[in-house]
Amino acid sequence: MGNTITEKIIALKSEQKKVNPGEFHQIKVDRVMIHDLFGPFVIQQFRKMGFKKVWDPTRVVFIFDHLVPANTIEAARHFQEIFNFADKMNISNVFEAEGICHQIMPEKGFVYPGDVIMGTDSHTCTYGAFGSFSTGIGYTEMAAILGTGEIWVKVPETILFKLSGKLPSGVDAKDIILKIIGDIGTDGATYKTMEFCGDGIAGLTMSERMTICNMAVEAGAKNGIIPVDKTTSSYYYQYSLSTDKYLTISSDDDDAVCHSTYEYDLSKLEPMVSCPHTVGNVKPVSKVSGYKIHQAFLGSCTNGRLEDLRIAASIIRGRRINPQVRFIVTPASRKIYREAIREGLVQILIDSGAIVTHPGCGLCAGNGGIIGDGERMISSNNRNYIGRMGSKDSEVFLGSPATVAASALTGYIVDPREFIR
Amino acid sequence: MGYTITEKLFSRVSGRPNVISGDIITFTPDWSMANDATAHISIDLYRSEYGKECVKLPERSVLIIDHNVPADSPSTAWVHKKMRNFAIEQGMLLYDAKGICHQIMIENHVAAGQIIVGCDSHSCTYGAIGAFGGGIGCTDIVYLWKTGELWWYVPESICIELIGGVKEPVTARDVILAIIGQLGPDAAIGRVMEFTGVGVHNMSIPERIVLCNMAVEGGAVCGIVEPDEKVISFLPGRPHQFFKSDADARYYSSYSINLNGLDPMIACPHSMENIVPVSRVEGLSINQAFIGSCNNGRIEDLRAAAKVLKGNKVKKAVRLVISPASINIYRQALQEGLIDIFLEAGAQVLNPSCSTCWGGCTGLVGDGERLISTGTRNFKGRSGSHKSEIYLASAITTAVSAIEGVITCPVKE
Amino acid sequence: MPSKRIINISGRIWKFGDNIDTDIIMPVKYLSLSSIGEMSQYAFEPLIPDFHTKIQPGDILVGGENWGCGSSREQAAAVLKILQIGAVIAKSFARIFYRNAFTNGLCLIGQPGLVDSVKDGDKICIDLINSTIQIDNQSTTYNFSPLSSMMYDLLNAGGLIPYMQKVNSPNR
Amino acid sequence: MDKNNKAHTGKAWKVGRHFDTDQILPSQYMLFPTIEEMAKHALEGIRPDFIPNVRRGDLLVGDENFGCGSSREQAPRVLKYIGIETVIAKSFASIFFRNAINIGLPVIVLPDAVDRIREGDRIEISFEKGVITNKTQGETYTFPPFPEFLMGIIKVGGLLQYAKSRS
Repeated sequence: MGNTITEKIIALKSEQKKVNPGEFHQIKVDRVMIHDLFGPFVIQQFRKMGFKKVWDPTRVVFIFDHLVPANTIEAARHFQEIFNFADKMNISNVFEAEGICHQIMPEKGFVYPGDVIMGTDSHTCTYGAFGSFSTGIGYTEMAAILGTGEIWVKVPETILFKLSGKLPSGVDAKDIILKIIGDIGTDGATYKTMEFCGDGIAGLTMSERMTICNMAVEAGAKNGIIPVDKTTSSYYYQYSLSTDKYLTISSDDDDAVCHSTYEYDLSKLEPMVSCPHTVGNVKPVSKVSGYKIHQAFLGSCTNGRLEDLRIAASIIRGRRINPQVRFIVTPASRKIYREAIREGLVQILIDSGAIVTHPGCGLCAGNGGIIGDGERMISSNNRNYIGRMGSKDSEVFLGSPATVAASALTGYIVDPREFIR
Repeated sequence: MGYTITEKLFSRVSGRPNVISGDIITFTPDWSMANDATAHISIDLYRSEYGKECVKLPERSVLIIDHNVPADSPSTAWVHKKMRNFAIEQGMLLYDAKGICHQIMIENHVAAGQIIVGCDSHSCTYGAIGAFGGGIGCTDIVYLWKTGELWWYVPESICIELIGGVKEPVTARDVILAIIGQLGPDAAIGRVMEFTGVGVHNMSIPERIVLCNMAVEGGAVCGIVEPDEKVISFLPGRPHQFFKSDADARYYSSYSINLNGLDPMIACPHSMENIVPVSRVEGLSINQAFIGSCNNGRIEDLRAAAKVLKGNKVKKAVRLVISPASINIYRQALQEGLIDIFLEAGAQVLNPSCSTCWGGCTGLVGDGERLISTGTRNFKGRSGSHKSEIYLASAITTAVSAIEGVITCPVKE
Repeated sequence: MPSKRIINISGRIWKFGDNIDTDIIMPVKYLSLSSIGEMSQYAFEPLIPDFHTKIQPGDILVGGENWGCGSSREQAAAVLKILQIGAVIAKSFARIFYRNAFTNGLCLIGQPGLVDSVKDGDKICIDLINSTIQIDNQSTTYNFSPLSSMMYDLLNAGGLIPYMQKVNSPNR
Repeated sequence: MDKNNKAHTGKAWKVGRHFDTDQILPSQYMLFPTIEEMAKHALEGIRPDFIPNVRRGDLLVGDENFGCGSSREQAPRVLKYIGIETVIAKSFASIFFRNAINIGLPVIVLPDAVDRIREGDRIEISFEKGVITNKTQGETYTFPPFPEFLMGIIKVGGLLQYAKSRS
């Protein structure tokens, strides 16, 4: 009997021949990511536990993204405490205002297929796009890993999503994952793995795969994962990253046992939006088109990549956003920001009336761009909870970069397909 | 008896000949401006006093959202919404997240010969164009919206003659710091700083803007420079009326300042009383550097900073925060490749806004931190924590210090 | 590590709906405060302002599906512990919250059947040995799946910190 | 000053030179929805003892350049809300001065009084007579009357009331 990719990685890292869903295992961690918001808490717990040394400083990455630029006096204390700790522990991987953690981790070469990566952020599941087993944990557990290099896991059951066909123009990866979450619900995959496979996935870029795995947690999943293929390896060449550590876990065994299987024909998909106030409240955009919006946001670890900015710019080029709408664009990393400048995308966005802010979590972490009572926003990020990005009496709709850009132009939620050139 | 430019400007707007300092006049300003630091109070006041009644001169009333951009909290979002609604309802001009109010006013409205009032102390900036700019409060602007008029004590003027000039890396920023350092932060209380002499006439308009913008830090109501041809080429096509002070105009006092050989200057915490040459405080470690504000966030300042930063990296654990003063400046910097230079050097490039200089929203400094800034003020807690220190210097000094990680004088012995 | 094993948890009920997310339990704007104690004053702020003044130690929270969904912020579990919440019973839990709760020594019980038949203020008793729940004035006994030994160990240790302290203790 | 121009007695709070608007009310609080909420943070950085102890009728005694800095009318407004009777200083920043007059918070320029008054002195002020009485030290200081136009604004309680009184 075969195993799923996730089971194989857990077996490998727990030094077992085979593991089965439901079993508890202690596994070795390849890399940890800690962001600025929780850094001081991890450090405090680490000390309380009585540890003196980090198990392996080269495997620890600190990223400042939630609190940059500092919008509170407290933020500066977080930066200082992390710098001091990193210095003392000989941790050299500290990235300040370089971009969002989940973008920086793969970009800087900290994510490899077959790796176990733990992060103090729920969207750590993003790295499944690279065939790694990655998930979010709390700061106390992170402290324990810093001390021991290990963590306990319960082997998750796998839900298989077989995607076939090619996405129609104007429909993208965000629409796929929104559609899936709408179907299975925000707890449809709780404690399970969402494994995405099929020729539909093979046709997607790494950026698109990251969007899909990023939102696995929004269906409650422990992790999302995609088999490694040529697209995966070409990413490492493109970013000139070493492939020494590249571990190919053979893809899903045909006889692996899955909890359940879903099939999607991508060619039949239409643009989707997630309506207030839960990510699971997903509808085709046509059902809410015409809703007036006050703000549009393009950014976050879900959809702040170069491809997303390209989509938005191609829709907006030569047009002006609705004067009643604030359009905030936050590239996911400094690298992306610079590439977007070189490609002229930033110029197009600025000329249309958009505000481009420094790379970071930005609005998605409640930082700059908060909307007021009775206001409505269309956003490319991953959560639309009450009060996450505005007053309790505001509304957030989640959509693809194309839907966000097209809606910013019209001033109301709109199907982007009519704006594709 | 002669008159100062200021007296002549007030004479024009009040419609009374021979207005002199000390007169209290009522007049209609050419423009009024309010921003999101205080406009919510004004709008609430207006609504509670006058309900839905129309503003007298909406076409001359400007609202600008620049201090907290993008909104950082539900209460800020609420302030912005209030301003947008009021602007639409009253037919006022609204600039939403387009840049810092004084830069926006100069780019779009201010003309030589005008009197402009703004609910912001740095409205004194407009003197660089040969206009009078004065800061007012919320009640003032509510009264102005309602009646179209304002009361004003016509101020006396101080004549500050600038002799000689400065050369890079010494800038107009160092000049105004030196002037305030020499005169003291209260030398010009309630008066106008009128800059005269070759030193100022050789300056470009952006340099004069730097000078006049900080007049308020010397206590002045306004900083003013006699307008010349440079004003016309700086604001092509904008109507203007030139006023000049008479040779026998009366000044409260006069100073003469020689700019030749001036050192780069820096204002140390926590007041403008502590202005010294940068070399005096060299080597102090910094946590953050800020380039921006209505004083030093223009393209000339960004170019100067980029020249220093190109090919260099900001020191580890130092944050360099850069915020162009307006979206037009941002665009210009983008086209000139400056934004990319900043990003490559490791700076955080913020969208145009008051940011660190105003300390209410973004780019803040924490307890025990030291900031070097091109902002306008070094008051305790101005850019964040009350337990932080702010040093004010030029864009060049700030950029050099960001690379070194310590306060560094750009001129080496 | 406390020597006594936890056998029973009893307390008064607070009822909540489905999808109680971490932004409700602990809004992001308070996450950079310097202590969990300070943060706990803002627990549930979007839903129940001043929650911390309204609860009593030992109170039990009862929710619907997907309790604790959203971010990995451990503060959401830690504030409940510091507010001395006895346990949380829900139809289902989001997984990061689940881990974080036991990491902090906070007991979570998944019991879909009970949730709809209790109301605010009911008194209940959870028996961790027999995996049953008894509600005052109701004859029905509700069963739940026993806690895994990993969770039960963490609970009895008082969380992962005391657990690790023991590992690092020189007397070991 | 109350409507009857009756004299009050209050305690003097002394602050230093160049007492700026950021000290009176830091930027972070300026966008709070009401003056009442802002007022809780008045002087908090520099005089944390102020808010817990200040009483209606107390007065601030500044030095040179009181209220320098920004044009924020929130600064005099929080002082007035708290019940500060007046501010006495050697000189005032011009925008603070006009803001104070406009909201009906009379401010007095009197360098001699500033040098004599000590922290905590009991002070009584008669605006009508232009006399400051220092009850603790048993001294009086006189100040020149406000110009007629400004007195007109102060008397009716501020600029907006003045606008009403004229219409």
